[in-house]
Parts: sequence; C-alpha cells; structure tokens
Amino acid sequence: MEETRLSMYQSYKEMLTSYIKSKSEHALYSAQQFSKEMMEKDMSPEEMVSLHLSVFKEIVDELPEEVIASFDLLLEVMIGYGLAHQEHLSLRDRQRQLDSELDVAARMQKSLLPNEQIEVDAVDLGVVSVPAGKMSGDYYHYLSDEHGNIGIAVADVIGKGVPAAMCMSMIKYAMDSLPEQRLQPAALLENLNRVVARNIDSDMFITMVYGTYAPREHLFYYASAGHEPGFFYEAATNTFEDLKTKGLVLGVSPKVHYKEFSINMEPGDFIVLLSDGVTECRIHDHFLERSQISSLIGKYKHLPAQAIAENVFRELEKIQDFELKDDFTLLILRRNV
Amino acid sequence: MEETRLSMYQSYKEMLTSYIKSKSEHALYSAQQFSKEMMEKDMSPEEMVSLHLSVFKEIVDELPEEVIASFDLLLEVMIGYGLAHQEHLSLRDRQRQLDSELDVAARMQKSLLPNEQIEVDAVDLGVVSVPAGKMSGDYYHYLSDEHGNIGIAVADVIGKGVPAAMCMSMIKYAMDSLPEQRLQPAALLENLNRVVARNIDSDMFITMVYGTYAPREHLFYYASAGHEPGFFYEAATNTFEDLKTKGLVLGVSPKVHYKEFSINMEPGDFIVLLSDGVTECRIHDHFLERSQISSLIGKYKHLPAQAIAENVFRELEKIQDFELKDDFTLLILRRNV
Amino acid sequence: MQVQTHVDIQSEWGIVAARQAGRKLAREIGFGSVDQARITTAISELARNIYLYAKKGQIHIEEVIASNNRKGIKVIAVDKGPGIKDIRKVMEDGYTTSGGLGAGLPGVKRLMDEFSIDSEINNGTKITAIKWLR
Amino acid sequence: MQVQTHVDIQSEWGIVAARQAGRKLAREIGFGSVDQARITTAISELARNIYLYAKKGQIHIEEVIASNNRKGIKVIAVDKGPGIKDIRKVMEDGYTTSGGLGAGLPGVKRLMDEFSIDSEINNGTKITAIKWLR
Ligand SMILES: [Mn+2]
Ligand SMILES: [Mn+2]
Ligand SMILES: [Mn+2]
Ligand SMILES: [Mn+2]
Repeated sequence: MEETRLSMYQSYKEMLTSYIKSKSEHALYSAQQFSKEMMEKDMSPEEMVSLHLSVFKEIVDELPEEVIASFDLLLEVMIGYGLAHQEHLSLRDRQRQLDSELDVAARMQKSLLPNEQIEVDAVDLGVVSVPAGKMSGDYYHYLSDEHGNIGIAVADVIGKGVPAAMCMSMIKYAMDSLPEQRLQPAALLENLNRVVARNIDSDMFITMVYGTYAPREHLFYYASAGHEPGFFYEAATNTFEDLKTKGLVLGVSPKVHYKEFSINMEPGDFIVLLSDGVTECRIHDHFLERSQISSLIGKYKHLPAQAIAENVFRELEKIQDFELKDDFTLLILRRNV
Repeated sequence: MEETRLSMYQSYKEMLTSYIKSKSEHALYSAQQFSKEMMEKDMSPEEMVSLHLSVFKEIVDELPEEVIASFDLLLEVMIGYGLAHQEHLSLRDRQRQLDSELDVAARMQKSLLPNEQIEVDAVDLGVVSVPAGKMSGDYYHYLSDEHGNIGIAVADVIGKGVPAAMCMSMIKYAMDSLPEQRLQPAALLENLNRVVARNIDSDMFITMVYGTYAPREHLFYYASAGHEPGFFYEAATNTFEDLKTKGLVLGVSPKVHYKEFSINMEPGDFIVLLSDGVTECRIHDHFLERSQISSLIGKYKHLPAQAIAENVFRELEKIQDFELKDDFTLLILRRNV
Repeated sequence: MQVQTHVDIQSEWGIVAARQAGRKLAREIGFGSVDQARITTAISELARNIYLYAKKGQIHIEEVIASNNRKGIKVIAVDKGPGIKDIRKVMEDGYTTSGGLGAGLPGVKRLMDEFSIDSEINNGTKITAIKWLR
Repeated sequence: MQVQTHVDIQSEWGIVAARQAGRKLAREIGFGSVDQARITTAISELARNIYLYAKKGQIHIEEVIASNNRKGIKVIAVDKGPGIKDIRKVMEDGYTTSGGLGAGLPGVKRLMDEFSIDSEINNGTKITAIKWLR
C-alpha cells in the first residue's frame, strides 16, 4: 500500500507539474486515466483531495496560507463523500454476491422449464422466454404424450423478480402433481387454481392459458385464466384472429369453472401464446398495438416456429432500447401436415 | 435545482470565509453537516470540488493562476469519482428495489412455515428460526394430528440466500404431497429424497432430521439425512446427549434407506433439533463447542421451550457481534406430563 | 452556422485531439467547467473504445439546436470494427469502480443526456450522444 | 503517560468541543490529515447521536498502545439514554448517501478500525471505537 501511494504520488506530481506548465489536454487525459487507476485501487475521494494538496504544496513554493486552509474545509466535506464511496464498494460487493446468487437461482428456475425438442412430425413448435431481470415470473410448458398429443401453456405471475419466480416454481410443482389432466385444459386450470388459492397470498395472482393439440383430429382445445389472449393464424386467409378468452385469474377464489374452446387447424395454421410482456411492449410513452404484434409475426411466418419467435423477440428488444419492462414469453405451435 | 445551487453556494461561502479567518472547529463541523446536505441532494463530488473553486475564487482576490490551473486537473480526476458516485446512487436504487422484492419473497417464504401453536397439552414446543440474510435456506416443520401425535423437522439446504430458499420451498411442497408418511420418519425421508434427487441439481444438497412424538407411548422416533445431530436432555440425570444420526443427505442418490431411532421420554425431558447455524457459530477465529451450546441451553432449561430458544438465540447473536454467518434454527420439544 | 469537427482515431494522439476539440466546442457553446469535463470524458471514452476494440474510426462533434432553441453538443463515434454482440449486456450497469474497461458505455450514457447505439456484427458500431445546455 | 480527555455532550457546543479535542489528540499521536478528519468525523457522529437520542452523555478520548507498541486513539461514547432496541438493525449497512440519520453508526465503524457496542433498553449505550496509527 505504501508503495502504491508513493507511485501514485509520483505520477500525480508529474501530471500536475506538466499541466501547470503547459496546460495541455494530454495532461488532462492522463489525469482521467489516473482517476481510473485510483479507483481500481479503492482509493477514496478524500484521499485524492489530500494527495492533490500534498503534491501541490511541493510543487508551488510558498503556497498562500489561505489556499492551504481552504483545503482543510474541502477535505472535511470530502470525508462524507469518502464514506459514501466506501459504502459504494461494500454495496457493490453485496450486489455482486446477490447477483451470483440470483444467477444460480435463475439457473435452477430454468431447469424447471422443458428443454427437449418435441418429437412430433405433425407440428413445429418454437418458444422464446426472456426475463426482464434475472429471474422470471413467466412460465411456459410443452409436452407430448405417446400418442403425439401435445400440451402447451404460458403463465404469468402478476409481479416480477424473486417473489414472482417463487410462485412460478409452485406452478411447476403443481403441474407435476396433475398428470391426469394434461389433455383437459379446463380441468387442469380448475385444479391449478385450487392449489394456487391454497398456497399464495391473496395479493398474488397468476394468469395462464393452457391448450392441447390432438394431431389426429387437428383440433386445438384451450382454456384461459384471465391470460393475455393469443393469436390464431389461418394460412388460407392469411389472417390473425384473437384467441377467445374468458375466465378468472388463478388464485382469486378456490372454486372456479373454466370454459374450454376449440379451433380446427389446417396445415400451415398456427397458434401463438404469449405473455403481456410481448403485447404491452412500451416504446417511449405508448404501447404497441396488438395488430402491430401480429403483423410483426406475419412478417416472419415463412420461417420455422423457433425462428419466428426469435426474430420477433429481436425486433421488439431493439424497439425498446434493449431494456425489457416485463418478462417476455412467446410460444408458437404450427400444424405441419 | 438552480435555487438549491445558489443557497449551497451561499452557505459554503460563509463557511469558507469564516474558516479562513478563524480556523475554528465550528466551521469544520458545519462543513461536515454541509456534506450530508450535499449528498442528500445527490450532488456529486466533482460538483463539490467545482463549488469549492468558484467560492474560493470569489473570496480570495487574485488567486495565483497556478492554483486555478491545479483545480482543472483535480476536477478532471474527480469526474471519475463523480461517475462512481452516480453509479452508487443507481446501485442503491437497484438494491432498494431488490431488497423490497426480497422482503416480499421472504414473507412468502415465511408463510410456508407453520405459524399456529400446537394444541397438545402433553408437550411444550418452541422454535426460533432466523435467516442470515433476508431469505432462509433452513426449514422447520411441526404438526399435530387428531390423536395428539406430533411431527417435527428441521432441514438445511447447503448454500444460502435465494437459491437455497427456492429449494426450501420445494421441500415444503413435497412434504404437502406426502401426508401418509407423517408418522414414519424413515419412510418420509426416503420419499423426500426421491423428490429432491429428481428435481435438484447434483450440486445442491439438503440435510434434514424428522421426528415424531407419540404422547401415549412417550416415545420419540426420528431419522436423519446427514443433518447436524440434535440433543436429548434427560431431566433425571440433568444431562445432554447427542441424538444419534446416520444417513445420507437428501438428493445424492435416488434410492436411500434411512435408519429409524427411538428415545423414551420422561416428564421434563426434551428434544433439541437444530441447524448447523447454531452449532457452527463462529466467534472471531474459532467455533463454539457443542458442549458450550448444550450448557447454554441448560442455563435456560427452567423456562418454557419458546423462551429457551429465544434466550439462546439472543446470546449467540450477541457473541457473534450481531452478524449471523449462517441461517439459524433451533426447535425444542419437551414432554410436559 | 454550426460548427462541425471530425477527428480520426487510430492512436492515443487521436483520443487527445478529440478531447481537445470537444472541450473547445463545449466551452464555446457555453457549458460550465464541470460539464466541459464531463463531455470531454465521454468523448475520451468513446474514442478509447474505438482505439481499443475497432483499432480505427472517427469522432464527429457538432453543435445542435433543439426545436425549443436549446443548444447542445452532439458526439458521434463511428467505426467499422467487429461490432457489439450483446448490446443489452454491454449497456448493463457495470461496476465502473472496479475498472478494467473503465467507465465504458454506461458511463458515457450517464455523462450525457441522450445516448443511442447501432451496431452490426462485423460491420461496425455507431454511437450518438448529446448533452444539452441547462 | 497517556492523555485522556472527557467532554460532556449536551449541546452542539459539546459536539464541537469533542471534535476539537479529538482532532488535537489525533494530530499529537501522529495521524495524517485525512485520518485526523476521519477520526473527527467519527467523534462528531457519536457525539451527535448522544445529543439527538440521549440528550446528554460523555465522550472520552485517549491514546492507546497495543501490545505490539502500535499507537492508536480510542473513543468511548457513553449515555444513559433509551438504549438501542435492535442493534443488528442499527448496524445494518444503511444508505449514508440518502441522509436522514447521517453517517450513523455503520459510518463510524467504517471510519475507525475497531468498534463495539453495548446497549441496554432504558439503561443507556456505550460505544467504543479505536483507530490505529498505520
Ligand atoms: Mn409477471
Ligand atoms: Mn407480464
Ligand atoms: Mn443452509
Ligand atoms: Mn446451515
């Protein structure tokens, strides 16, 4: 430390001497680089001011006594800034530790989501889910059974961050314990609703949409618990239609009945499930229209489902200046044949 | 802002004038208070240095030109500190937001723990559980059935903070789904072990002890999954004995067999379950001995179970300078009659 | 009539020249000494980024006037370097005080009032930053 | 022979007197100007805490010598005030920069090398802090 101090003293002395003589921008540039070095060595601002004074005293003979006195006062004020600086260093350490903790937790959370490809030729499935922060309050799900039936879901915990993530993991464990309802969207939501109502404070809500596709019937069945409506794309007419939704959000009341809807899918038709992080994408002071979202999806409809989702995300991320305001989840399921 | 700046300028000018004249400690005291005010107004250190220079220029006629030049250089260096200061302010905001998020999550976590009194006259139960940070990786459980049988447990996720808390909530949901094993400690641990092994990364482990007390037989049955041994206090001999423990931690291997132990309890005898946050209480550079913990418990044994736990916590907290290194959980179950 | 300056960056001398040009224009526009130093630091960081990661590029500095007649200084940093892969990550609030990359882009964003970034992999980066006179 | 000073705190004048005594002793022991200012600030905060929360109390300041012959300054702040309810909470890293309570006790702990606190509800508080000469 003493050595550092000495070399700091030397460099600063050279800079100050040179600057007083030449007033060159080069000396100021060095000073800026020097400040980075000081900070890397965790020197606080009052030490900087004190260093300045001692160098200055040495360079200028007979510094007026009031100049020196004035530095006493400046130093006194800078002690407060020094404390804030030290607080910053410890806050930074704490934040780093928390960040790495949240990274681990986010990895754990990610491991709760499906990550294998669906091996069903009849359909093409793509999904992008990106949290606004480290942890996500969005949840998605997909699964195929031995008959090629497919279940898909998107859920959104009202709220963000760690508490939302904890709710989300509850949804996952609850889904695990309901294997019998995987092909019955309304019954599944009714059961989940009971679990949520029992376990979660009344000020936490979860919206969810669950659907199944039966490849032999070409029918998509779905039910929604207050979730942001998805889209149905019909290839024949090249149009997007909102997925009808009715139904209370999960967790409000222990006994809720959900309505089931169905859609007939032709080859090339696709279903879009999403969270409101997609549709309530804010640009400056207004939100994108839902019709803007569907045309954005339409722009990439010739691509595989995964590529559509990725391209839409990339464009929306850019429009928002790379700062997501809410967790983003977009899931696309297309009938191939 | 302009007004603030002007009044800041005025106060600093008075201080500096007075200090240069009198060199009084009072002016320096004012300067320190002033620095707090500056910081409350989010003024950064380079603004402080610049304020100092402009006031100084006004007070002292014909400031030597090299003094002014020297301030150019100091200002340049302080810009870096100013950036760090602004970063601090935004880090502070982020930390505050995160803190309030963690508060919500901690409340959610707390709601997963039992909070009603046990209504069984035959026993006296007390528990204190305090996380080292906001969220806990310790878990405790107690429950009585309609026959007055009591189940108690303490678990500790290896690791701390958010990821540990997420594991802990999984333990709770898994316990909920195993109502049949509540009176069979070994079977319960075997089932839990399967759930943990399935859901959790191989680098996460959970230790746990589970026990049941049957008031008609006066027998305490328990099994342990690599958990810190508890104590059995025998009133007749006034001695503490370690609770025997054998058994692999949860989650290492999907199929583990746990051994069940039993203890006959007389009136006044009690069981102590704890997490290693109690026994591995560090003071400066050494750990407390287990015998020191049991004598500490013994010191308060005349009190109700809840009071014993609270007093022990208070003493250990103080010895550690009020900084817990690990989550702390201490559960005491005493046979009354 | 608006003043425009272009500085080629391919050595540390270029960085110093860009700083000097920026400080001069900032002073002429009427910025105070703290803001002059802030603008100069921002230019310095932008130029240094070019020098370190793209090897060469240009810094353009000009006076701007908003529709409400407010004056400001606009700095544009352009290079044909490797581009930025993950802009979201680069703009994440790093920890300036821990050094390494220095103030970096989040620092520049803090020092100025407006900030935007355009980057394409293998095709270079363009960063525009404005500071308004208060 | 060790120097000891006691200052009664029951007004802002007491705070200033304690600061002055502390700064003088710190200088005599051989602390540099930054450390003098830090020690003074710590004393100031301790005295202010007494003045604000306990109304009155004392600050004791003395030179200390460690077993390895290292010199230092020890500050003890004593009051018979209401005591501190939740020491863990008070010592939690507050946010100095957001003001209100000012640097507070975590600030004092930062400014000094050693710090300990004893407090009993309704029976007062005793805080001891030491800074060693480097
Ligand atoms: Mn949400
Ligand atoms: Mn949302
Ligand atoms: Mn643990
Ligand atoms: Mn532990």
